[in-house]
Amino acid sequence: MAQVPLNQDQVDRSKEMASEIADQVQSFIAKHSSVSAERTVLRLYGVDGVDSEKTPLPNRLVDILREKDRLRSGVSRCFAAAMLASGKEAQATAELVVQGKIAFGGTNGFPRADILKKEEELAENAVAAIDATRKRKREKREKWPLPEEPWRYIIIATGNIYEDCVQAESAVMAGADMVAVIRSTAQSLLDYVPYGPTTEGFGGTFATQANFRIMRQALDEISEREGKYVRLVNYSSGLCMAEIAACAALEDLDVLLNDCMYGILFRDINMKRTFIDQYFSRLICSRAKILINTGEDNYLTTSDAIDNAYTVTASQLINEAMAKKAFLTEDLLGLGHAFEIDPEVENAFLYELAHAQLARQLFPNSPIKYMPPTKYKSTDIFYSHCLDTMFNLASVTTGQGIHLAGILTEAIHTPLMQDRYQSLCSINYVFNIARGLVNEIRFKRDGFVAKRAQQVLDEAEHFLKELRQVGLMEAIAQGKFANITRSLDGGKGLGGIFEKASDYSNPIMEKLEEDGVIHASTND
Amino acid sequence: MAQVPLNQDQVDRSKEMASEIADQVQSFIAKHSSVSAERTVLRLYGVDGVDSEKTPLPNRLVDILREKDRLRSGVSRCFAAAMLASGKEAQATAELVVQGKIAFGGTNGFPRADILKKEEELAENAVAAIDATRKRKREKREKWPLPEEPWRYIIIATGNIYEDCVQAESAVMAGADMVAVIRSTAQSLLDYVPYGPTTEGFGGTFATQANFRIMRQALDEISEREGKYVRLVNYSSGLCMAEIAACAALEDLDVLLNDCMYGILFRDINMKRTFIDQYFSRLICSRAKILINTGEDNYLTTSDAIDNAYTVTASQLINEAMAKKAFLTEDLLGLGHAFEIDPEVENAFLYELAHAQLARQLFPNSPIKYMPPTKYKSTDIFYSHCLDTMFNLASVTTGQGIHLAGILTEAIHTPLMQDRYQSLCSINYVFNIARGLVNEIRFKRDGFVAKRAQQVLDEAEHFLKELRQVGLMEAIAQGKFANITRSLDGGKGLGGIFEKASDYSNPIMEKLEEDGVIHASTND
Amino acid sequence: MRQQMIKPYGDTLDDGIVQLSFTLPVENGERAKKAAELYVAKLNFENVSVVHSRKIADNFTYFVVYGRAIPTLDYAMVQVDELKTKQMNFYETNELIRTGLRRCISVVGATIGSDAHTVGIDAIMSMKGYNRDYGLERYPEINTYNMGAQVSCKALLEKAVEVKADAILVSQTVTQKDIHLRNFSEFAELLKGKNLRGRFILLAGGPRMTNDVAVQLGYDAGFGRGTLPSQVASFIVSKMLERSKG
Amino acid sequence: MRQQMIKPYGDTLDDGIVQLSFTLPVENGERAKKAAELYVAKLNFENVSVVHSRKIADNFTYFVVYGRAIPTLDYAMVQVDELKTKQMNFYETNELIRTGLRRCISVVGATIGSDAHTVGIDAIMSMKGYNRDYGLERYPEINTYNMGAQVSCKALLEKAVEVKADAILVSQTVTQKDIHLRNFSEFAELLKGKNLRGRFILLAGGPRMTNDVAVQLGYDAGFGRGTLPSQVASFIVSKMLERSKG
Ligand code: B12
Ligand code: B12
Ligand SMILES: Cc1ncc(COP(=O)(O)O)c(C=O)c1O
Ligand SMILES: Cc1ncc(COP(=O)(O)O)c(C=O)c1O
Repeated sequence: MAQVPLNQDQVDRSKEMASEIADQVQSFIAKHSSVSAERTVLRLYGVDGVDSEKTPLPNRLVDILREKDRLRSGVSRCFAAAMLASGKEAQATAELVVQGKIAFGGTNGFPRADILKKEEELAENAVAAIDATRKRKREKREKWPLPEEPWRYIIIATGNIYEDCVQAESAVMAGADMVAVIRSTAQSLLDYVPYGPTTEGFGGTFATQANFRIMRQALDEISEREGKYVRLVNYSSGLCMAEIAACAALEDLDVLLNDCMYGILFRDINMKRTFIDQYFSRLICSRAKILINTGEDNYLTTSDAIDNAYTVTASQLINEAMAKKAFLTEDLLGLGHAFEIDPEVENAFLYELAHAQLARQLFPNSPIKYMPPTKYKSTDIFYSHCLDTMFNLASVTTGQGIHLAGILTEAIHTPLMQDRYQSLCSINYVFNIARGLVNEIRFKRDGFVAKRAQQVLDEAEHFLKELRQVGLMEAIAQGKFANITRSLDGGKGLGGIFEKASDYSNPIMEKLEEDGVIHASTND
Repeated sequence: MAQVPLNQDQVDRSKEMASEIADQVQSFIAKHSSVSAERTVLRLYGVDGVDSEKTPLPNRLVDILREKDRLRSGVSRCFAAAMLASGKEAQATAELVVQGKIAFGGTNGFPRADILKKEEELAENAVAAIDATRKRKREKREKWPLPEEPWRYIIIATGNIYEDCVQAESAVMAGADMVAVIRSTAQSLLDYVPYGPTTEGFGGTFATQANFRIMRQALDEISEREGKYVRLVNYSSGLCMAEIAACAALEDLDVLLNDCMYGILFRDINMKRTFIDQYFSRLICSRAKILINTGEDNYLTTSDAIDNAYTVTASQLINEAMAKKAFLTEDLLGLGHAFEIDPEVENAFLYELAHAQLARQLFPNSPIKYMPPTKYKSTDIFYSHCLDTMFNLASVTTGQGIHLAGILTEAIHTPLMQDRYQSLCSINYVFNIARGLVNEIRFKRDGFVAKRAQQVLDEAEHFLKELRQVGLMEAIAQGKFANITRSLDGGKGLGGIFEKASDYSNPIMEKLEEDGVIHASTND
Repeated sequence: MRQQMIKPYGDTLDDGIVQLSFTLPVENGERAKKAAELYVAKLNFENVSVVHSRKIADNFTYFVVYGRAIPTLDYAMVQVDELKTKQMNFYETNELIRTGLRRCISVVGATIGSDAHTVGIDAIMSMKGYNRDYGLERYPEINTYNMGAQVSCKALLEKAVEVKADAILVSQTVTQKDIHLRNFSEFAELLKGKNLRGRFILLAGGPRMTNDVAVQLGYDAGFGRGTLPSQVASFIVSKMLERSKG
Repeated sequence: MRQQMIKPYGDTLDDGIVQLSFTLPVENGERAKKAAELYVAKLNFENVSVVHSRKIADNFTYFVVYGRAIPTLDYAMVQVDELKTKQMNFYETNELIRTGLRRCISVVGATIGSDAHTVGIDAIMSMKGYNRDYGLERYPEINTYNMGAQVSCKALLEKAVEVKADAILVSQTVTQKDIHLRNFSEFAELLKGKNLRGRFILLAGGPRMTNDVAVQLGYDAGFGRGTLPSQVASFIVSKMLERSKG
């Protein structure tokens, strides 16, 4: 396989620095929780559904505790008590609470020991449920061989979940290995998870547990027909990272977009909130063996892809470090980057190869997620189709893991069914005629590609040094990432975080941390 | 520059064999001439125009001599005598002959010496005219820098020469460096050169001297505007190879499609006729410094591009050898090949790279002509556009000289103006982003590409051995080329050849042979 | 019969979305874009968006446009005369000739007119065939005479008569200015003129050919892009049996 | 005014050739192809050739079609209200503000609604600007307030009032289901409702925006793909002078 010479010490040094940077953040995370983290606990305990105002019950319950200022101890213990009081299932209990039929916020008069026992039991069931999804997925995957990398990843975004199923079927017929249902614009800014099947959305379809289920079922049928397991992807970024992770786990999703900084930088979500939530969401992903995709590609859509290449590398290293703190194994890290260099730049393709090669070599065990050209897509769809074709070549030639299909109408509208078909035709064509190229060519020593890869790594290392010094949060506040400035206490969702009280309890998190990494075969 | 290891001895051996094969044919050529060769002499002496039946005067005159069975001595001497008789210019003389106003076929009563002197004078003027075009072209070219290779070559085929000019302008605006006006179907089977500007044709526009002039003029204007010299291409293959070469030379054309076997194999023209005509036509091209393009690509459109790759190589070697016999220098040899491998073949792109690399390295001083995918073009224009994009990459990555633009509608219709624009967008994009790749990558030693190139060369060498043994003409008769069988005395135009009489005279040919190679800078 | 109204589908049923590209003989600019929009509206579109416009020559502008087509079509009313003969393979066909016709059949083929494309007719007639489907030449029960390209109608007919052909295969690839239609008809007319039409099974083929059109031109059938030799063989044999019976 | 009838150009004047691609909710086959042909005929085409058809989902077929468009358009009748203000550069504009308006001007901008795209508005307002053309922030005579994306109409207006903005820049990138039009109008309505419309120069922008549409929506001007900051600055200043005069 074509390689650029990288100095392993420098690589190790950089990873070490990234890990130290993550440690600093982790110590903050450990002391805090958020409303959505607590809602996640309720969901995993079995609370779902909405009230007459369409407010999800998990939100209602957490809000009750907040008003009573009892949230700092976590929702788990009070809810366990309430269940003892109701003598009913979680869902029924939640409804009674909302109806005000039972007290919520204290021990409901039960001895501490009983409540702890109940919590214990709830947590075990919750974790069992997550383990169950992992096993179901493994069985399904084992029925069929793993697709050859790069995996062809297609996005669906009609806004209507049923229409999405039709499009997904079409995409899989044309060769897609993974299907992502893009969310409606700004769902990431909602401080709750919408409920039920939805048929209206802008630029995407709402991420709801019901929609997850509907699409997963559709894909299972297609999988049977096409004789290959099709992976389902959705997005956990935003104000509900952990909750969506929970819903996704329960519905056997395979992949979640999940970045430790995307929400901060690109959705102006408060950084404390994001760091707290991403941790719990990633704990769930690692237990459910949900592969995460990070969003480094976004740096390049907003700022220059050559000047800011190093931010991508640095962010990948930080995402990796933080993911490991949440026990995610390397095979579950779809670290992101993109083919976004201005096509007017001479030898732009050589830059792209250098960047792609660097990502590939820095994370040899991770399925790198490669994003297609978007920013320089033209409304001349024929020209844009050429950009994607070259992107497809760059991907297969540098052995990327997850290949997002570039769409010829990128600069115009969200993909039509035929746009996706045309895109996959190009991918299938290029992958087939150039599969062997990766093992056939060598990059010239001290050639353009080698030099460029080294330069980016140097810049990234230098940047990490800086970050370690000022600390990640402060660095973001100073606008060090893609010159986007986010203050420590600015952005959305700050109000939703709190410092854990001494008696704080979240037995699910405890259990996940206690068990740590779940060792198993890659495709489990 | 990326290279595959080639054994120079083997290369020399193969070129030596090709030259021996050419010698055999050359000895046949030396003894023969054809009606079109004789008409060429008349054209260069200044005879043009048509009679009331639209029959060109050169045809009328040659036919007169044929009927009188006086052609075997060549047309030159009789025509010189006729001119002495008329005391007029060549054109006026020809008209008088046709009107039967002066005798044609003998000495017209003039002493041999006077006639020889007249011939001498006519030949000198003829050659001077050819030298003049060479000089005119050099001056034009020197005004502007040579375009970077590969040169972007576009075909025009509206059928209407004036419409062609509009399309040519558009193509040049989009970046074309060379413009070819494709001929109407089956012009190559006409035993005369049509006359005057034409506005009707099928699949192309008739090649007439007037059309040459109209397009050359249009391109000169565009050249001025775009600040670059645009090369004009036409086709000399067929029953009038030498005549068209003469017309092309007189109108300052830069390139002619001119292959020593294309007419035989792909137009079923008699092989003797073809060999005779191609020689004289190439003598004219070398004197006028008209770059020739050969048609090896056609083997691949009619038979499998992997199995028959060696025929391409063998034919290139033979075309080179025969061209050198006509004093064409290597810089004037646009030897052909094509990107025609079935895209369903795994690693088809690696095969293409190997074939392109071989052609490039076998003829380091010649501007290899690379033809785009055509046979496997789909009527799905979006898919076809991807094939062309990869072809563009193969071309720039292996440093080809002349790059024919692939057209996304290849499988549908002759190109629309917008088809050509879209094609050039892809070329410009790929050439710009991947220019440096050729110097950046290395092919693995004993890798797929290297092995494949060696295999094709071996097969070609073996094939040449065979050809040398049986002789080229016999080999063609046995269907050794792309299993197309053409008998020695079959095909069109056999009737038009004759053995030269002892007193045969063609002072133009003599002079061109005498002077041999015209040494000058590449771009002259 | 129940109606079945259809419209183009972009990403929602009946959204009518269609992609267009074309060139207008005007200079690029706001007015040119407006012209493109109005023109596409004349083509029965609404929500026309001219997403791209670019000068490609003096006074010529290239456009990429998306629009929502307004008309609906009743699919229930759409009929084609598809050629319906059961598809047999190499062995079945030869067997049927032996048992059904009890004699070898002979087939003549050519590309007529100035069209020099032989790959198509060769694909049907040569040993090699097409897409791993044997050509007629390989059929033991079929004698083939492939005359190649640029054959005159007269020559083709003479040959057919000479070898007592059962079927004549005519190929046309060049379609510019509908020359293929003219050539196909010319040959059909020639047969009629000589009262020989009845004697042969007459097939037309080429990348732009459809059975529909061929039948209109007076041929027994037409075959387009991707035709397999076995389809042609099956048709000829079934047709011959049909005739021998009726 | 002399007529100027135009038609699409393929490779001959008025040949009318247009390329289309679309999907129909039917199974691929001869009948599907016929349906595509008939449908395109309903779109005012003749010589329709369905060159490609391919199944892309159960009951969905993708087509590539060429046809000759029948209608002609009189280009002489095509009018657009192009925005006509003389384009000034960075220096000219600043100079004109100093000499003409004799005070700094202030501009507020935002992407409203749930649209999170800021690159467009940033390209106009930020220091960096777009395509080597300085953004408004760099103009010494202009105070800019870029509120970023996902800003509510209310918040934007409040800011404009607070900073006594002379001009308000509204950006919209997401156009699905015409949400951008709804957002643009919502803001325009809000201004009218509060009788504040007269107080500001109101500009709309985004990749799908045209001056035509913006004016219809009640904005002073609209700017589309590829707009340069200097164009926007020139417009604002000229407009202000115009108002101060008249
Ligand atoms: C190969 C080729 C050539 C070769 C032909 C070699 C040869 N011996 O045939 C060469 C290089 C010589 C050539 C030359 C020209 N070509 Co050409 N050529 C092609 C090409 C690339 C492929 C055609 C082909 O072989 N297809 C493969 C065969 C197997 O498919 P097929 O022909 O459709 O045949 C199948 C079916 O149609 C059916 N079928 C066909 N015939 C018949 C008959 C019967 C009875 C039946 C039952 C079935 C049947 O069965 C076959 C198997 O499925 C096409 C572009 C393309 N990709 O289609 C251009 C193309 C056909 N050529 C074209 C042109 C214009 C020319 C030239 C005129 C250009 C020029 N001026 O130089 C010349 C001159 C030829 C002439 N005088 O007619 C145009 C035609 C445009 C049009 N629609 O009118 C095309 C479309 C390219 C283009 N876009 O410009 N060409
Ligand atoms: C970059 C980008 C993003 C970035 C945005 C980062 C950021 N901070 O802005 C990220 C990755 C975050 C993103 C996210 C999404 N995006 Co987005 N994105 C793009 C992309 C690739 C480029 C847009 C861009 O930056 N263009 C460059 C700028 C400079 O051009 P511009 O916006 O046209 O601005 C110029 C002019 O319009 C004008 N202008 C613009 N505004 C204004 C205002 C005024 C007053 C004036 C005078 C002028 C002016 O001046 C500018 C300079 O010339 C486009 C695809 C494309 N190539 O166009 C998709 C695209 C716009 N995105 C799209 C979608 C759907 C989304 C998502 C909703 C998808 C999803 N569900 O995840 C999300 C969510 C965003 C949300 N909630 O709204 C769609 C929109 C489809 C549609 N037509 O409705 C597009 C077209 C991609 C696609 N084909 O699906 N996106
Ligand atoms: C990490 C990550 N999360 C989420 C998204 C989707 O955006 P939104 O937050 O609007 O759903 C993206 C897309 O760019 C992403 O990269
Ligand atoms: C050498 C050569 N001559 C001529 C032609 C053009 O064909 P025609 O002889 O029909 O003009 C070609 C095109 O393939 C060619 O390769």
